[in-house]
Amino acid sequence: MSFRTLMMLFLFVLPAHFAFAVAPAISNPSAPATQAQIAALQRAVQNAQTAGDNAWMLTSAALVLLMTGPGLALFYGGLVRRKNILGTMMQSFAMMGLVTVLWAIVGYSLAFGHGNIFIGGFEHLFLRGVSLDPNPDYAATIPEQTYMIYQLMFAIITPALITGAFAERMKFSSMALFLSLWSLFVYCPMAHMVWGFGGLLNATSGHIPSLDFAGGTVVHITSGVSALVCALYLGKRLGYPHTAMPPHSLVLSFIGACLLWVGWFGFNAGSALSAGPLATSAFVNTHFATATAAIGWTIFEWLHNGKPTALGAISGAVAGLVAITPASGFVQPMSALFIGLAAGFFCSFMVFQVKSRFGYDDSLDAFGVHGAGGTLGALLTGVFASCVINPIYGAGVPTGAIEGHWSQVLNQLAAVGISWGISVVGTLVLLFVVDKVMGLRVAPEHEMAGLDLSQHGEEGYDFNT
Amino acid sequence: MSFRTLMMLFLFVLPAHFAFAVAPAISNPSAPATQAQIAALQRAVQNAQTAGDNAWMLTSAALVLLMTGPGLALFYGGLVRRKNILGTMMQSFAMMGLVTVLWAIVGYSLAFGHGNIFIGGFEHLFLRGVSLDPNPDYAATIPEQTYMIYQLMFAIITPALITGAFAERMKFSSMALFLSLWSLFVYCPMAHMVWGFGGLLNATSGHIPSLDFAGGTVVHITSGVSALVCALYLGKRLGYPHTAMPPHSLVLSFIGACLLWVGWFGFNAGSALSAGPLATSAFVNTHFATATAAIGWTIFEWLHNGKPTALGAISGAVAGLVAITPASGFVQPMSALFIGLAAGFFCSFMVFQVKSRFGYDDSLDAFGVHGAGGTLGALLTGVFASCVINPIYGAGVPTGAIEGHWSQVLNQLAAVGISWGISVVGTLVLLFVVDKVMGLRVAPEHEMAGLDLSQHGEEGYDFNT
Amino acid sequence: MSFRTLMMLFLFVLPAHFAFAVAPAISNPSAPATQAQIAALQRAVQNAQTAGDNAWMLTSAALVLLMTGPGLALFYGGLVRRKNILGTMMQSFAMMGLVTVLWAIVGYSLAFGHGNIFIGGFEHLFLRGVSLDPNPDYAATIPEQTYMIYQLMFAIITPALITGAFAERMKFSSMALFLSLWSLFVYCPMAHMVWGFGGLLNATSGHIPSLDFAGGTVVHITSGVSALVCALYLGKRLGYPHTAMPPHSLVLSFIGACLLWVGWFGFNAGSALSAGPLATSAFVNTHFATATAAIGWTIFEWLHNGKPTALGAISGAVAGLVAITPASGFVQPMSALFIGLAAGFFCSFMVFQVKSRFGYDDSLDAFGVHGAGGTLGALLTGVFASCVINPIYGAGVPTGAIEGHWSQVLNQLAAVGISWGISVVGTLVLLFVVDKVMGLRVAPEHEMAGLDLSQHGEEGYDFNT
Amino acid sequence: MLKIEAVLQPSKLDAVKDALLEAGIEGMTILEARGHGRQKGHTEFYRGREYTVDLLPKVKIEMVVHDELKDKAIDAINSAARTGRIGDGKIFISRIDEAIRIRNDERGENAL
Amino acid sequence: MLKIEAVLQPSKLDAVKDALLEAGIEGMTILEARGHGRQKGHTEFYRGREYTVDLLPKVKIEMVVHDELKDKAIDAINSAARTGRIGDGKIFISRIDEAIRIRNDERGENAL
Amino acid sequence: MLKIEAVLQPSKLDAVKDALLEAGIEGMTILEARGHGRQKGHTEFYRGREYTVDLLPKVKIEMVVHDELKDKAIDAINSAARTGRIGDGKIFISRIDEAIRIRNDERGENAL
Ligand SMILES: Nc1ncnc2c1ncn2[C@@H]1O[C@H](COP(=O)(O)OP(=O)(O)O)[C@@H](O)[C@H]1O
Ligand SMILES: Nc1ncnc2c1ncn2[C@@H]1O[C@H](COP(=O)(O)OP(=O)(O)O)[C@@H](O)[C@H]1O
Ligand SMILES: Nc1ncnc2c1ncn2[C@@H]1O[C@H](COP(=O)(O)OP(=O)(O)O)[C@@H](O)[C@H]1O
Repeated sequence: MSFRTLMMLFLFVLPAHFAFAVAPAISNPSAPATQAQIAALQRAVQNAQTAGDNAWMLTSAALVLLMTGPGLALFYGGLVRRKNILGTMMQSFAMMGLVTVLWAIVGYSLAFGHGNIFIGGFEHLFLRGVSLDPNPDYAATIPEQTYMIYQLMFAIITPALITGAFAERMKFSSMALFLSLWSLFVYCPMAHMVWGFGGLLNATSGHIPSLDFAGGTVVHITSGVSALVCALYLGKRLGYPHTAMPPHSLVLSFIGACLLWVGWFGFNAGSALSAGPLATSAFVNTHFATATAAIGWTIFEWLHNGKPTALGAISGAVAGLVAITPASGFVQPMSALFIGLAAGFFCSFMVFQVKSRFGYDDSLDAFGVHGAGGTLGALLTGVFASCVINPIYGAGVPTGAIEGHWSQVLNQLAAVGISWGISVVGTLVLLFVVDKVMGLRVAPEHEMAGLDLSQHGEEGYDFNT
Repeated sequence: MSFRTLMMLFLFVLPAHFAFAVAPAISNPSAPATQAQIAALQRAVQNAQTAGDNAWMLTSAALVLLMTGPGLALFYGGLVRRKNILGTMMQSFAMMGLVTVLWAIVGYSLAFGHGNIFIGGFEHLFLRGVSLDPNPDYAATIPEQTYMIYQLMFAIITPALITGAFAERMKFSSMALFLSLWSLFVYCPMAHMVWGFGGLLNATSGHIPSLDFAGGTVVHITSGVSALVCALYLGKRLGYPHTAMPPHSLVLSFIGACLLWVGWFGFNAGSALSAGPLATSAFVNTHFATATAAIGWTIFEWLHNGKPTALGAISGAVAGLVAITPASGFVQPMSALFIGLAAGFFCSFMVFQVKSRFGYDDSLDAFGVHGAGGTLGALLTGVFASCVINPIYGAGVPTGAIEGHWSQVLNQLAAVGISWGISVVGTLVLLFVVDKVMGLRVAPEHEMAGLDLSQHGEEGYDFNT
Repeated sequence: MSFRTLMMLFLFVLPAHFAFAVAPAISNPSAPATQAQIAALQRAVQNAQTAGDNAWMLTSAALVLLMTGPGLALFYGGLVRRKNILGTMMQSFAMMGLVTVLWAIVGYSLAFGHGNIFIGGFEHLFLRGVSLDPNPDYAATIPEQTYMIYQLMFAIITPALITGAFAERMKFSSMALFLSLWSLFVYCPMAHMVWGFGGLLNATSGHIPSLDFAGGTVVHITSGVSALVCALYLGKRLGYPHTAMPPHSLVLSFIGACLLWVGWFGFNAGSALSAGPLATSAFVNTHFATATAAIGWTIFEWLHNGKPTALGAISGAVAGLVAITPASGFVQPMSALFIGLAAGFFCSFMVFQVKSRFGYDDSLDAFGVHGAGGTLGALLTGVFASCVINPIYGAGVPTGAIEGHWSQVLNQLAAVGISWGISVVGTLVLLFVVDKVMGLRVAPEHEMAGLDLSQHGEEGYDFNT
Repeated sequence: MLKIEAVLQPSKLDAVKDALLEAGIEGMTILEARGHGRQKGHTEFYRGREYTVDLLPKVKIEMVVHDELKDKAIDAINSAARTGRIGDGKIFISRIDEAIRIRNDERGENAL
Repeated sequence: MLKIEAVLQPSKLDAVKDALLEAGIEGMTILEARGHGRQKGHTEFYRGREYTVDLLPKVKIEMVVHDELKDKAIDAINSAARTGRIGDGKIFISRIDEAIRIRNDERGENAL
Repeated sequence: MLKIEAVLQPSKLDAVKDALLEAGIEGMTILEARGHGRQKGHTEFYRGREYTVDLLPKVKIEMVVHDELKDKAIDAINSAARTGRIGDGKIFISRIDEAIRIRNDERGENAL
């Protein structure tokens, strides 16, 4: 990002410089023509740069939407029982509709308006002033609307991730209201603090410069920790943990996991906000960490249970994607291999041991994967960030602990703490409010019948006609 | 499109200008060197521009193919009964094969050759003259073959959309022949009239300048209206409407709808034929309208039946995608939100009320969604088109009714009328011919047994071995 | 590729030229300013070029991963019996993890290090020296890490293709070890010989210049021929061929085939390593050949069995994708139409007639499609390669037999022979070793119970809870 | 009490169910089945290989009824399911000794 | 020997199975079924069209037992499956003349 | 008339069907089932949690035959399905009072 920004600044500065330098050359009859050509070329090269970067950013935005629908919808949908498949997928799909409208009205403004260190304010209400020109505060080479729509895709998937915690038991209406509010009151402030210009935790303009390339804190800690709160607040599914509740279709989950992997390239490499080398770096790191995390989880499980499961392999891959997210544009490929492996072990440990010890029903392990993996990744980013990959503090300025900048780990800790805090408090308050207004859980007989019939009046499959 | 075209023209004009301006400068020894550098840079910047735009256009072409297979194949396939799943998917897949060959031989020539105002003629038979250089009539920065293959993907999906109307009852051979002919005799002329250079309805070079950014008339009205004609001509499925014919797998339809949503970014934003701000605008509008349409249909259904269905939400999304298609590169984001909402309400009303009143068996609502949504979108494009987004008639020249250019709505009406007309007449004639030659419907016992067994000798699922 | 390379060389040469030419112009006060502007522009235009090309290459890398997971996993997974669906998909997924790690450690170095004409050596162990700058040996406009990750995606899918031959009967652990070794000892040398700088068969720098644009020999012959060896070595599935073993879900295979088609655009058009006209050409050829191959197989089957099956259509499409792979960046669109048709007929003939005559159990026809199609494609590339599309031997220098350069067919034959040889020998040796160490096949009762339960302790579907 | 088992073409299920309801038979249990009889199976293809599927999809309805409803039931099924073509299916009748309604432990004919 | 057939709510399957095991009944065969009885079906929607699904998912357990296990079996099923609401299901009992264990051709009550 | 019900390993279905056809038994109806008996189930995993699946996939063949075909049928099933291992399955035989061919209302043994 910074490299491209610099280069563009350079281009912007040039014409001014030239006006000055060229003055004495007036006597040269060819000079004005040359200068006109050069000016035209400068515009042309800017357009070409925009074309390349915008091509990648639009592709990335599409890939991030693909992560939610059908990616996450399938990953989660396959893990529930047959009677809840549509209800589960609809929770993701509802976010694609609702968060989009909220974002257009006020969400983008809250997240990326100037405002204060905590929140962006209302300057971009109804996208006022969000044009097709670049906004150099965020990305100097792509239309601001590209940036806006790309960020929207993040705002969609984040609440959708939470739904894994309360799968198979929440009312559709309550879910819609709760996650809409969550998107405004938890996601937007957090996004502003970390990525918003002047935000408290912003790496280049904030009080506590923390590193989060693509959303370890903003996306995964917020969703994962909120998921834990939801699981505790709503209580267990009827019959849990005595009744086995096996996934009704690991095939769907497998497809979903693969689409998450592919889509995540848009998520992480797109966060370079350009198509240059930094995007490549994030792409490579993403892929590497995913591979080692899948292997890590598989090894842990193979040792633990004697068999490597397909669900383990794909869960590990997702854990790796989560953990590398904040680090993807900051670390060397070999660090990515390590971060992934660590995430594979750590998240499988969280899911296998910690959950069963405490006994909460985080039905699809939204906390175990996103909360735990996001936290791990955020901290390891502080350890492994390298100015060779991303000189965010200036060329050659040490970035992560590995380069001697130990205090970065403290900053990361601060960011982790703040995102845990806002998630716990915000989620608790919102759950409480929605619970009072309309209740959260479906009636027990509706839970028995399944969300598909009780909430939507449909069935996922009908193989008899 | 126009913005980029302008810029490229500018670049093309420059060298001429320079030849003139530079003449007196011959005495300056550095000038030739500088001019050589500048000429090299001009070529280099053109290449860079092409790289960016071509990257996006190839991506878009891939996305549009993804819409047909697996997108539409799954969306439709999930809605039919189990015994027809392969037959339904094969109808889309057959278009991927057949239309491709027809397009290479003659279709592209008919649609985009110069010809007359109705049809393009035979100049590009076997793609003669369709090279890897840009064709500035259509897109100045990408190879013409990119344009050709991108347009082919539209030619594939359009007849595939019709198959929703005659699902579960048409012979595979007749379907293949009918849609092949339809592609040549309905699609190609319509594409020429609206998008072909010199076509009757072409926005910049036609007699009745109508606006259709990505195919409201060319794709959705033609397919949707032809679908209605097919449904009426072929008659109802055995047992319709007394026997319930529930979807055999809403899960497949859900996946299909999500892939349609994602792929549609290539469809609409790709129609900018470049990766600049106009592509961004079309992308944003596409996403916004889809979201509000999903919400609109859901609200209508929730009020109507008391439950928001998953099928309703995804059908609404598709309706929004359809309606925004002609408008996507012409309107402001807030207009897109409105167009989507209107489409959600209007198409659900068409499907819920109008179809049941008239009693035809448009099995998967190809008319209710594409015909109705396409018509609505085409008209609303005339209302909301804005020269701020796309100065197609020149910078600052009023474009849509909202800017005072009311007659645009009349032009849109004319385009709608012509596309309805050609679809009704063309489809009737072709159905009649194919019916005489080989019959259209499968035998009743084959309809009972299902298309999979009777047409293809296979079954979609075998869970017993 | 070459066109872009040339252009970039031109840009690199310019500054030198300029240093010389500009010397006498020192007296012109505006010249230095102009030259600084030009130098800045040259850097800017290089960045813009990189953005466009890198955008496409990252997209392509994502598309190629999509081919393996979920593409191939679904294509193969749908064809096996229900009890083996997870086991089959896991074989592809395991490659996504294992080959990635091997590639990072040593594979990339073996394939693309300088080394000798057979193998690349260890210079890039742990990706040492593989930076974010371009490596002009391979691709002058994109970061070498982009090239590395893109090539990795090929290294992943190639062994995954083999799994079709030993479906439903190989131990997971043995499969993982065997294919890991195969990736190092068969794939890497072959990739080096054909694509590695200085490799024996390299088109521009090798002793036997052979043409293989995207992997006819490297990917499809190696995997397809190795598949045949595996099928022969492991023996038939219990009950084959007396018991019918119908696909448990052609729906999954259909989805997989469509994703392969879409992803293959990244595979072939991405092999241009840039987003210019050559990428377009490969894209168009890929699509055309796939269409005619699907038609060809369908016609063959329709004549042969009286019914066109869905499995036939999608198998034909894959055969077309395979056969056009080596030719995609060398031939004219009309040649692609022909190559596809030939592949459709030839591969269906191989699968229908040859396999049953010899009686081996190439369970999912990895040899019949990839081995046969790859061989056909490699040879036809030598016939149809055209210097109009790709002047790989210099502008206007005859390339394929069709242009009079008959000896190219001999070179192709040599490449085919070498890839058959290394595949047969390498696979035999590795199978033998792994067999001795840990055995290859699952126990008969495990084969009866299915891989899902016996290897992974899971089931693909549970529709009863 | 009698148990009437009828194996039917799946497409006739709805009609038979309605006919039974009209005949006053409310309680019934339906099972998916595959059947083999005089009706020949069909041929399917897998990459050029032909194989015969001789088990065809059927549904089986089971109902336990008062003895006197026997004929009404048979007539209802016959009239709704008969096409006169091979494969229409069969009805089998056997004796049931006891019936119990789980809800309230009612026994015998009252439980039907 | 008696054959006990019980039609149940699917969600009760596990509990009933466990109760039967406790009552000493090990051998049983389970079939997926759909049922019609006093329990009303539910309404589903397809694009604005409402239709009633009056066949509800059920499971059917079949077990062949010694005559003297009859009451134990009925009690086990009753107690584990009863909710007191319509739809709890039914038990039907009939006579079986012969049982054969395929493994070793044991016959009669020994085969159960 | 007798009703022969056989619960089998799914992998033995084809062999048993062929053996029955050879024994002259044409009419049969097949149901997917899950069974519990002496055969132990297997363990499955879900994210580190282990659970036992003690209902194993089985198929059930039902055929109604003339009394004198009884032994032939039993022999056919026994010989085709027996592996000698636990889980091979069971055969149950009971009496059927009436059979009706829906196609033409033939009754009794003629209807089989
Ligand atoms: N003897 C039998 N025992 C059990 N089921 C039978 C018997 N005969 C026929 N069936 C069932 O009835 C179905 C229809 O039988 P079939 O012989 O095809 O028809 P038809 O009634 O015209 O003689 C078969 O598919 C099978 O499921
Ligand atoms: N007479 C019958 N014959 C066969 N199955 C029956 C009969 N009556 C009820 N059933 C089965 O039992 C289930 C429960 O019956 P229902 O009348 O709803 O419950 P209840 O009588 O306990 O209120 C039905 O869905 C059906 O599967
Ligand atoms: N008493 C029974 N009643 C009904 N089905 C039974 C009975 N006993 C066994 N079965 C069925 O037969 C299958 C095989 O029984 P099992 O005890 O495992 O085998 P074995 O034949 O070796 O004794 C069981 O899975 C079950 O489906």
